[in-house]
Amino acid sequence: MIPLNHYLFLSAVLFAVSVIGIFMNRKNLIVLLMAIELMLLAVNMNFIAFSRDLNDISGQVFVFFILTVAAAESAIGLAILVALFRNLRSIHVDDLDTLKG
Amino acid sequence: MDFSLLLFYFFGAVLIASSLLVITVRNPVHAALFLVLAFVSASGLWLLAYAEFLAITLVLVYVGAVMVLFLFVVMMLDINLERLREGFWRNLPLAGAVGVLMVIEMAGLFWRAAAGGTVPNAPPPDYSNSKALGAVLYTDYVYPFELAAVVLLVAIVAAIALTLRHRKETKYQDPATQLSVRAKDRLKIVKLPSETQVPVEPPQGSAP
Amino acid sequence: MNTATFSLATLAPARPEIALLVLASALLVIDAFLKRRDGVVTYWLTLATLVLCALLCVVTVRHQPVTTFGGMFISDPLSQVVKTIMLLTVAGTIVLSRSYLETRRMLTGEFLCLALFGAVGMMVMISANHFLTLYLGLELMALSQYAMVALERDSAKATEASMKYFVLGALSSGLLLYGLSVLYGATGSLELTRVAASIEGGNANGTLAAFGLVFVVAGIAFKLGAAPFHMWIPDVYHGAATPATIIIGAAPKLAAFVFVMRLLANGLQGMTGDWQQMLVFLALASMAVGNIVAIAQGNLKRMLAYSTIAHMGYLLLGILAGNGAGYSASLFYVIAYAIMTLGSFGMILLLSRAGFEADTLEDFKGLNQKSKWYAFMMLILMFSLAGIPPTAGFFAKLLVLQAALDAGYTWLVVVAVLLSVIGAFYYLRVVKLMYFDAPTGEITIERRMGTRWVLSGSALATLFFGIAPAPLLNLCLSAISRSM
Amino acid sequence: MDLFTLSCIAAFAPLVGAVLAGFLGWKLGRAFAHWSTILSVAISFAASVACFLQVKNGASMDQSVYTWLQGEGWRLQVGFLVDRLTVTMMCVVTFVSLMVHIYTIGYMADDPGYQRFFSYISLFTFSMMMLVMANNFLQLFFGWEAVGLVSYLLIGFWYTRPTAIYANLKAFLVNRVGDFGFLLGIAIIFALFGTLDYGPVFQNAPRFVEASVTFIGDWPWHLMTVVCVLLFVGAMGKSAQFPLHVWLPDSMEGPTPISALIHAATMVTAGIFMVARMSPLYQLSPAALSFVTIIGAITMFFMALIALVQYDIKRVVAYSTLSQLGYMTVALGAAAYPVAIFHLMTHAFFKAVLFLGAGSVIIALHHEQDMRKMGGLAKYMPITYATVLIGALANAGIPPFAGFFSKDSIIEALQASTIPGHELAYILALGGVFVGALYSFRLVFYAFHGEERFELHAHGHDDHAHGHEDAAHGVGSGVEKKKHAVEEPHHEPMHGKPHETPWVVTVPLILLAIPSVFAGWLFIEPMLYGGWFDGSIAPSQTMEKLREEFQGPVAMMAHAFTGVPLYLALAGVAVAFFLYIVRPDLPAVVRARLSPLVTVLENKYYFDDFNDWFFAGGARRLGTGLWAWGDKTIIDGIMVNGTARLIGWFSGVARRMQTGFIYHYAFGMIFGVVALLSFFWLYLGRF
Amino acid sequence: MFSGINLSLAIWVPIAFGIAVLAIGDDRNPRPARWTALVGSILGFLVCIPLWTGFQQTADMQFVELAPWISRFNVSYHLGVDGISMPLMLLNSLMTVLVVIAHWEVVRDKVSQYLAAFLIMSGLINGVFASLDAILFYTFFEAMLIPMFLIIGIWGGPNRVYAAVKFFLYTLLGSLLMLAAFIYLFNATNGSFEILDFHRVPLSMTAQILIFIAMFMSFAVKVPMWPVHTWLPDAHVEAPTGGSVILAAITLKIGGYGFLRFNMPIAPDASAYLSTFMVTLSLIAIVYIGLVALVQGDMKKLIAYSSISHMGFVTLGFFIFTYDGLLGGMLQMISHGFVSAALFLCVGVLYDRVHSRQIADYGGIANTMPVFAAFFVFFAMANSGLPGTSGFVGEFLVIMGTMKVSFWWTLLAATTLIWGAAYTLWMVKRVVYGPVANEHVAHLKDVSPRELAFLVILAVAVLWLGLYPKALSDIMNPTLQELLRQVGQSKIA
Repeated sequence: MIPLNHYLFLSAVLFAVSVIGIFMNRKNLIVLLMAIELMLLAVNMNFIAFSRDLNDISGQVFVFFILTVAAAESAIGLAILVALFRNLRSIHVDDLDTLKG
Repeated sequence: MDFSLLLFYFFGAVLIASSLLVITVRNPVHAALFLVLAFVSASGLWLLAYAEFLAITLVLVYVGAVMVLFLFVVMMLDINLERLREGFWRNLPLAGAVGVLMVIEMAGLFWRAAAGGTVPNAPPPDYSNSKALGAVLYTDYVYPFELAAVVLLVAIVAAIALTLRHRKETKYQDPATQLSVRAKDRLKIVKLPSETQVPVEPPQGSAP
Repeated sequence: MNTATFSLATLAPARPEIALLVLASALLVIDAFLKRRDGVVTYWLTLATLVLCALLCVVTVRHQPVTTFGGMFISDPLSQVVKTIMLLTVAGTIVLSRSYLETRRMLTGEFLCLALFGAVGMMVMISANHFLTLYLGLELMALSQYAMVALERDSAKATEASMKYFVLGALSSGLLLYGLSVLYGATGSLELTRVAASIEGGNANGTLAAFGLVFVVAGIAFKLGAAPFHMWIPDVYHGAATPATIIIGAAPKLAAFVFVMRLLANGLQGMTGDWQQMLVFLALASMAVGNIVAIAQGNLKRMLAYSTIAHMGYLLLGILAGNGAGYSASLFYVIAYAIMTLGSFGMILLLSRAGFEADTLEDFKGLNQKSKWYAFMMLILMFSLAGIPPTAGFFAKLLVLQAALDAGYTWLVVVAVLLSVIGAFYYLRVVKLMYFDAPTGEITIERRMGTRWVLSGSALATLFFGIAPAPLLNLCLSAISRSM
Repeated sequence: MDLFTLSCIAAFAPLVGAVLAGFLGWKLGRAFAHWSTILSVAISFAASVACFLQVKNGASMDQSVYTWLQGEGWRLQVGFLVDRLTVTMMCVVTFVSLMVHIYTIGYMADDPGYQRFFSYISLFTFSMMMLVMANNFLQLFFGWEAVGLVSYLLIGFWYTRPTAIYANLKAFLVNRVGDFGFLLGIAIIFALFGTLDYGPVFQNAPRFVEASVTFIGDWPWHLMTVVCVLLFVGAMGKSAQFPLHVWLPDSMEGPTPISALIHAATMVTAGIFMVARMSPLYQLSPAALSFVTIIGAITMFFMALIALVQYDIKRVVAYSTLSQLGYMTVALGAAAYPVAIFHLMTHAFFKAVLFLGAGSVIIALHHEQDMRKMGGLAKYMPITYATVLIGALANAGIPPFAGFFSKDSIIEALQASTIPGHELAYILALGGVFVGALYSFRLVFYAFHGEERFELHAHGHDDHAHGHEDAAHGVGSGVEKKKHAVEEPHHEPMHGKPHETPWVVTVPLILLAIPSVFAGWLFIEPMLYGGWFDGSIAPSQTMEKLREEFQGPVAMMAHAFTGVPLYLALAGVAVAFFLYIVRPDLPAVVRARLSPLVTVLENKYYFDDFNDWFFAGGARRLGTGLWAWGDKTIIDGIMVNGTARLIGWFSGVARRMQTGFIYHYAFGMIFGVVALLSFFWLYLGRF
Repeated sequence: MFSGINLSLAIWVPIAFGIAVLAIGDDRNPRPARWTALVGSILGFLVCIPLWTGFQQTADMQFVELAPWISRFNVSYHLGVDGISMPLMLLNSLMTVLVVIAHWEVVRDKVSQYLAAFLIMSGLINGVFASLDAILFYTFFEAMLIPMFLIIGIWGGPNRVYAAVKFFLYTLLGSLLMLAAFIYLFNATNGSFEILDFHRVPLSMTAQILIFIAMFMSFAVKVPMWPVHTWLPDAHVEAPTGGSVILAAITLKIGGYGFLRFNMPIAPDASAYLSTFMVTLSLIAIVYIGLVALVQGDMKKLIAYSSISHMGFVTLGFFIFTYDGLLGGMLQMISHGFVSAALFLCVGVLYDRVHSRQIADYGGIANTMPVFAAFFVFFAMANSGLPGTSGFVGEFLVIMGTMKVSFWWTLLAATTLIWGAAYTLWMVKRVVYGPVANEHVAHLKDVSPRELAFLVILAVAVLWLGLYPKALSDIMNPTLQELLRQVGQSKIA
């Protein structure tokens, strides 16, 4: 059987990877969105691990909702991306720098 | 060590590796595919944790829907792949340092904090994860459930509002207007007065 | 668990939310079938909806706290007070923005409905008693806001702002969720009251809890806009169309405050010692960054954005006192702040016209010569933001400082005071431009009465609450004392 | 009438006059101005005489008029002390003042500021009365500064003359330096006695004879000495003692009546009066007395020397005044206070005569003051000549003129005194006698004898004419004033011969000459040896000695022929006669011979240059330095604007952190999280 | 009449009229605004008269008004005056009248706002002096900045913005620290903002010193004491005449008043402990600033610096802890109110004609403006502390008091006799005397009746105070003795 901390360790690493992905990514906004998905995946991993450990279903319910919201989020994110692309003809992260200072 | 642990390590390795590739590969399409892989292996891990329903949902919803959406967008926007790699490694040192520090702190913490946690024994064989979820979802969690619906509604509204364009050049017919048309809309009888000589007034205030 | 069907009685506490949700959805449909596309009908209906829900909230202000939906939803004086003010703020925002939106063809059903759904989200947040509802409400609010920012589709600035907002917002909710998950693991529950109980009872994993707390605080700080989680604020405030800016800037701060109350003051009461120290760090950073960087801004919206960051720092001063007095002080502060934001951004709408954004400081030059009255209104607002009596801003500052000092953070208070002197400088600059300088461009005052009334109303309200703060203060005190 | 009422009348009548002349004069015209003031001063004089008679019959008064200010345990009042010393001064002051008032009618006849002038001199009389009649230090200080103010206004009376307004500023500031010390003295007295009334102070003073204070380290200072010296610093300012004498010569820029009234007869003697008044204190401090002696001695002799090289007739008299003040001071120093007052009185008369005589000459020559442009006036203006001659004789100390008695008494007092430093004073005094005689008769011979050096021109009377006609316009009409102000001083060539001045000028001369002759003879016995000042001036053994030696005025004159001073005086006269009548060419030779000494004297020992450079210039340089460096550079530049600039710079830097790149923002957030984590982990050791 | 609400009237009548003036304000036709303002200011002065006539000569607060304001924090609308504050209120109301008279033909730009600013400020200042509740005090204290800021900034000279902002931030810095001190005291008195409770509450030495410094920051800036004085010359030079008058005559007094009302009674031990420090600053102000004033080429700057130097006497008098010193300081404040106001008005009179404040642009105005010259010389003499004028009384008493403490302090303080005379009369020499300097001066017109009016009023006041100061000291006596008693006893619990 798999001890809890294995899951937690895994999710921690996954979380870190996704975060690094977010702030080291200077290229593609889409990949940014993907990194966010990864982050949520790590969170879910936590919830599931805990819910198993606590033997409590509510954690899994939470995951269920996170999945829902994440779907909605990515929908809106991509919509914004499209709108942005129409204006900038680019989804290059470095091009989003008209607002600064 | 037992088999499940072995599986755990396998899926875990795949998960980490694919997630790393997601954030590093050049081509967004590949990234999306690696993300799919990551999700799949994650669902495997969830199965190991007795969360069958969510594991299935993950594959269905994500791999089936979200990732497709991603790919669709990637395809739709013609992105020039040349610029996409510049300066990824530029600020690696600092960022990497922070990232690593984060990993150490979080992982290290978990390793110690949750260590020796009693490994729960497997649920009884007649246990159905989906049943359990379903039981609470529409009773105790009806309120969040409704909210989730609203969230999705907002997502729909937003997505449409942001992306739908009424192109003026495209011609389309609107049945409603076609039905509600009246004769007077088609034919207008205008009454013209007979021609009369109007005295030409001197232009006033026509100063340059 | 019992699958007992709930009677309508159990829905009673959620009356306003349900009403708003139903009406909003209805409005969505109605708007779709309206002949005229200028959205005026929808505009009035939206206002009606908001006011109606505000009334529904007001009637229950004095009730005892009640929970429903299996303890996920709580309706207590605090929530009802804040909801009322929040809804009115949103209504005010919409009235202010009307002609601005019209001239830019943005007064559409989508915008208004998204505003309403955002309001629903805030209400859910405010009344949440459960990690899950907190999260859902937050997301509901956030998603509609992302959309509203981006709704000015043809503006590169707006879409860029929205993209930034979205990515960072997602990141922050990721952090928050991660924290929640860890807390869940540490306490074994998602419901705030039980979480609190298990922490109090000491049968929670303290280490994990503290660890989760860090992430939760990070998420909260983002929503409030406290440094170093503040960086989205200037860009988004600047990039978004001014009405959207107000929608993001005014009402959500109220919701975010209650959010903080629920999480820290209710749920994590037992860990007050821990989060106090974190909030000290955040407060200090926010006051410093906000006040200092604001000086260098030439764009009023950016300047106000930075001032927001600073104000959130002062708001935290009250919260980190960790007692009822402090909480009520912060509540007073956030309410005053919402009103001031409404007014100060409203000035931009007042001076804007078709094809002209009055959002740089230069645009306010010599306003006094054009219109004594509105210059005076702006003067009140600026001095209120700077915390000069007799304005609400002064009492807000006074109260939070008092709370912090009472909690023994003397040095922090002194630093806060010194920083607010720096802060006064850039507010003074606006006054200087309006009164001491001669107008450069031509200044037009928005002709619509709604805009003028809401603007003057908010300015005069700050003045009124500065001269007679007692009623509002008592309201805050009782709300907190009867909800905590 | 009781003494109180009389003294009030004496004091306040001039004030009324001044107010009337000042506020209504420009409306009601010249006659009103001079009549109102002259009348008021006459009343004051009469009241003074009445007081004199009552006091002579043993009455005396120390009564307060009203309470000025009251604190816990103390009460500052305005009040009058009328005793023999006071009445003496009152009579002298009001008498001379009255004379000057009358004289002014003539002297200022063609001046546009006529009314202003009268109101000023009446105001002066009032201030002087307040000074001499004070029964407490506060009021004394009030009068002290008030006379200073009026002298400031009067020196600068012709305010369009740069020299005049320079002189009056200088006078006021130098006096302020003196008052600075004076006020400190008063403050110490207040701190010691808790009151400022003379009575208690003088009573309790002996308690502090032994008292001493330490200012620097533990060096003990005799308390009374400190007090007396500080008070005397005030006297040095007012009575123009070295080194605060510098203002008096310049003050001759004022109209001549002022020079007579203020800078010869009355105001400058205020210091002498004050010290005499404070004699109970000075008696307690021999050290202070010898300080007084030495200062006086220096002034007495060295200022007299300067008089020798002056050509401006008024300045000669001015320096002689300085020297005479020196005599009074040494008399004080020798603890012969009555003698000082006696000399003060006689000097008031004969110096007034000299000044008014000089003034009369100046009128006759139409405001020509340079003696080199005079000479041989004796036959044109006999009255003036006679009076000036009397004044000169008195000044030189030739018996039986008033000056002789007072001056001789001073010299004897110096002999008799035991105060350290009296030997020096004695020698210098003898020198002073010679020099005094010399410069007085130099003046007489230069101005009234010898060839006539004034240039003769035709002269129209127009000037006088419109001088009068614009009297109608009065002070109010600025333009008129300006026209005149610019014309001042009149330098019209004169017509025909100089002629005797009108009666308003000569009458006062005569009236003042009479006491210059007889005052000494008549008053020496009662004033000095009749115990007149007992009770108002502290007794001293010097006075005892003098009283033993004195056998009446006649004997004194007889005895004079056996003493040195008289012969020195005669020698002075003789030398003057030889140099300026017999051999008028010699002075030039002498000057050439002694050129270094002469230059020093002509530059007044370089005092003015030093003061201008060191004090005035120094203060200005210091001020500029403090302003430029202290205020502008350090406080404003570095502290205030520096902070502002720093914040601005910091803000500029900080805003550059807002790069606009999402990944930086995200990094910021993550950094925050990591920071918090590390804080918890490492600092709090929570995990 | 109005017994019981005198103070409220003194505060709110001017403010009400100020708002009225704003309301009827019309820049094209300022006459109604002007007359309303005049009526308002005179009424404002009249309602202050009962304070003087009905004043009992006791130490305790009088005309007290008490109404709850923010009951939750025991903040109350608590008014009352004693011998310290009442004369200052009268002074303030009188000055407002003069300012309104003085502006008449001079200010032409935004007249209604100008007058309203002054009236409102007058009311607020009365509030500052009358309030017995710390928060009420602070509210008035800060609110007062706003009109002053506008006055300097709108009607000021070329460098007005810098001056206004400097003035505002300087004062704000100080006052915010004071606010922190108030809050601390609120907690220390467990829940009271009553100033009189502050007086009673025992405090540790450390606390006292911190509180003292916090409040010192606030009041020292207002006084202003060296080295936080540099805002004053700028503000004065840039402010319009009326602004300078109020600034010099009243707002500086608030600093001195604050020391008496807050620092000394609340932190007596700290005051004693820091007295040497305070005295040192005061002496620096007297000597250093005296010298600086000497070299000013701008009349207003010169008077501003002389104000700093004179206020140095006030603080000196306060912090030697002798009765004479206290009384002297108070009298000096009142007198300086009259004298500096008069001098600034005089400069204003000249400025309105020649539009220059530079001494170099004048000379010999006595030739063309004899009456004015007479007044100018008179006030100059008062400024240099001539006996018989009000300027003398304060300085004299302070010197008397200081001598009881230290000879050398007295010596330094007394040098002001020399500095004061030097810088004032030197200016007089260059401005008033001498031949007519230039065409401007040649065509000067003498004072108009309007100008004569306020000059005469001030001259009378100066003489009255100089010849019979007892009238004032009788009012202040009990209060000051009580204050001295309070300061005498330690508060260290």
